[in-house]
Amino acid sequence: MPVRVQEADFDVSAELAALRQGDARIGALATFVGVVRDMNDGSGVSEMTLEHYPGMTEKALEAIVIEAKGRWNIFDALVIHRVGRLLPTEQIVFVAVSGAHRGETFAACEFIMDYLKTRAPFWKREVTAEGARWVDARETDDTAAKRWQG
Amino acid sequence: MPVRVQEADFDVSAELAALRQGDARIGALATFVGVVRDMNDGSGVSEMTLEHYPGMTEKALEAIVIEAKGRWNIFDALVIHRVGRLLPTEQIVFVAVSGAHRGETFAACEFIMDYLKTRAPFWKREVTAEGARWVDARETDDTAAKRWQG
Amino acid sequence: MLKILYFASLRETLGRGAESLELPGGVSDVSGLLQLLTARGGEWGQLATVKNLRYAVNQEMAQLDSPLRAGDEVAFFPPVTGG
Amino acid sequence: MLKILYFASLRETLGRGAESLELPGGVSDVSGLLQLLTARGGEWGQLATVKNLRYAVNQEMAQLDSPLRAGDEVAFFPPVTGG
Repeated sequence: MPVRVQEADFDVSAELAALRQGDARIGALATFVGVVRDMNDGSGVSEMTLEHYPGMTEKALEAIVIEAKGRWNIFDALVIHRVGRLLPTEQIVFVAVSGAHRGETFAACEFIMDYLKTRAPFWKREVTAEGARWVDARETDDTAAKRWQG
Repeated sequence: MPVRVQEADFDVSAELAALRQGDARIGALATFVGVVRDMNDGSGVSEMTLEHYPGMTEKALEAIVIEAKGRWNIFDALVIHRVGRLLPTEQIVFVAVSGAHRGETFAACEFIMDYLKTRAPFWKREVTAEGARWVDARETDDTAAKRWQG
Repeated sequence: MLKILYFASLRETLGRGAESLELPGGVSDVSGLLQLLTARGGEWGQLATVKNLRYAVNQEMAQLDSPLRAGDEVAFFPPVTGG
Repeated sequence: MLKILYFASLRETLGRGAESLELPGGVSDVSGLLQLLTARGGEWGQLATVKNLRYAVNQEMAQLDSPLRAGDEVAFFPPVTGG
């Protein structure tokens, strides 16, 4: 399964080993880890809760991975996204892409993150000194996703 | 030290933890791992030896990291490059970039790899069924590096 | 029957995460369902005013004119913010 | 004295990785040193014919007209292929 939604943390080295499965055709692994920051939109963040739409989330992530595989000559991709309560410095999301050459793995990895940010049904609720708030979608994320179109 | 040249293997998770140092401003970690493939230019590769220019290599890598920090709003970067004898599926190189937002970490990570490929004095010697051979520089690497200029 | 789901800030405002509803005769698409729900008044008016409301039908992103049939799963939610 | 280094395929062809050389009077840049070395004949002719020969002076990439002074470390090598 190239896609996992889970409360548990993940270990990057172990996930990379599982993705590679000893495949000696692989020359390049591009990865991304998203992390909880202690600051967002000018307010200190003490914790965060991630809500998702079970079922649709996995479908949306799988569709993104399939689209990436269609666009670039890559071997495989893995997406792990955590849900539930998370504290600053905790890992939120992991994307890893394997391929023969680096250029295609970089592009596919960034594409998957950009599409995940705009197409996968996750919602962040932050706790700040001023209280709890739902995080607003960023226009920059829409702009990043639109780069890959047309 | 953001730059290391070593014979020993590295653990991606441990290196990421060391790079992060618990800094809660970090929201994004883009990384790249280069791996020995068992095939190159149509020939099976059974092993590889990496030669480097001690002293200049570290300076060249440090200069690349400094240039990346000047171009993008990132917090830190780490480059590890192995030398000596390596077998297929072994890790060769690791680049990791930390920042607040993903777009700048992706760009800086790819930039560092592209410049490393054309500016850091490493040379690969492959052992194939037809004998040992020095790997030729790729034109695609020059093209990739030139993207970042002017 | 339709299964209707609400997520995130919308779930909180409406005070529920899910409901089941007999598909009324005049309703044939997402737009019709939205009008029906909005007409409940009170906090339901927010469905008409919330910025960038998103809809999914059977777990696929949908449009206002996406058709609805008995048995469909319809979801309403704000723009996504994961990753 | 100049310290001269050779790497990779060049080191193998020339049969040495390093040498020390008194900087001759007429040599003031990388180009002059290359001519001097090439004039040794035999395998040294390769320094004139190798494709995309690279040079570094004191561990910085250099050009044919980069100046040389006594005490400099000069390196010759093929295009790099790490990563």
